[in-house]
Amino acid sequence: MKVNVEIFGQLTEITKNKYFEFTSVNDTDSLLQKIYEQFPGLQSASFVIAVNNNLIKHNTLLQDNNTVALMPPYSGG
Amino acid sequence: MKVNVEIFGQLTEITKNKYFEFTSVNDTDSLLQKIYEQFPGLQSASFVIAVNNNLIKHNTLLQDNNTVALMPPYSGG
Amino acid sequence: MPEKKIKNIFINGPILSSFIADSIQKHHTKTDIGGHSIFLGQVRADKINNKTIRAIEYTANETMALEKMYLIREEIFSKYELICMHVYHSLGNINVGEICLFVFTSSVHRKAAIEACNETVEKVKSLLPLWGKEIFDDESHQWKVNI
Amino acid sequence: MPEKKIKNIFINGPILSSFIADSIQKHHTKTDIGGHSIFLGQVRADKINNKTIRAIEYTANETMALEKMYLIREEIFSKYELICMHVYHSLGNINVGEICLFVFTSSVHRKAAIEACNETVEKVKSLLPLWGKEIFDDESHQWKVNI
Repeated sequence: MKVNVEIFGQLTEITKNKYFEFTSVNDTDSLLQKIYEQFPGLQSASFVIAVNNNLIKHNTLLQDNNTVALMPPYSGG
Repeated sequence: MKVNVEIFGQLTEITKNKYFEFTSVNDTDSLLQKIYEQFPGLQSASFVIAVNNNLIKHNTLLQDNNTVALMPPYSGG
Repeated sequence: MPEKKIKNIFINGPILSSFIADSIQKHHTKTDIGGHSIFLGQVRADKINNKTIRAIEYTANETMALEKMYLIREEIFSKYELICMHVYHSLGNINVGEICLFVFTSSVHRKAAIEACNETVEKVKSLLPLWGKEIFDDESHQWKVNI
Repeated sequence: MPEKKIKNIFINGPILSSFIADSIQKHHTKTDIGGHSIFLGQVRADKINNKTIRAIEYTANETMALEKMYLIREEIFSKYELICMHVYHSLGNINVGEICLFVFTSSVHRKAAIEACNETVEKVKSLLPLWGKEIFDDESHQWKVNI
């Protein structure tokens, strides 16, 4: 099982890249755990999470090929 | 002594003309009296009066060559 | 005492979109501006008793309107942190679908521009000696009333 | 169920005054419109610690932004008596003095257009997943924060 991760805004300065793939993650909590291990700087960053373009507030089960977006506070306009 | 009178908006439909001259009027009340005699239809019309571009609320003394404007409710925009 | 600078606001005929574009374009050099607020009044084809308005013919007491607009401008600038403000009103025949009023305010932060624009529109409509004669498609007419 | 019509709002690069003029011009055939309200966001040359912003580079989660904009549009149309509404936001590099946001609402009576425009601007700024990277004149940068 594979999960696509997309990083936005200032978070890309911590992750350097915008797109990542993670395997062997069942839910967003375990995905975040792996992301934090790889990019400790994200732990102090502020962001919301979307799974397949839907914002989530709680731990959410992931399915193969889901896309998870990490989005810092919006600053359009 | 001569006073210039300028008529605006829908009031011109009653007076037919836009510019008038009146003589032998000392103040706006006596001017209005003369105007009403000439155009009785104005008596039931709603308007404000300006003397030399200043709105007046009470009877006002007139001087030679003053301009008195009769202006119905504004409807710009 | 500084000279009282009366700005003309009147345009003969409709306010063209190209004129609005030029006005916007001129502000690109003012790099302290963060927000512009614009109001445009457009002549409506209102239907009254089976007749339809085809145009409004605007007249004004121009001298008094410009004097009053000067005072409104002073008041708005003293009340809001504006960078600039432009007001244009048509005179003469304006067909339905055409623009007869253009109010344009700019500020560092959007709130001032937006509030100043709204207040200026209200003041222009209620305080400037302007009259609209609504011409119907059968060439009869009635006089516009601002509610 | 009617088809959900997602409208694109993104423009690569600045929003030109000619584009705004075209948008206005297109409404001259809609003779039920009496008032248009327009908000324009312009990139400011803010000075921070002796450095001056020379541009903002905008990026977005485009799919999510368009989905969200669809919902905002639905909400605004259900709340206000609007005839039409157009929203455009720039992506990519926008220099100071250039326009990055264009919100345009139209209604029979001005109140609806004005209030809908204001509310839409607030929602666009707070609810659309968009990010501005502020580029200084020495090529360093900081990320825009919406207050």
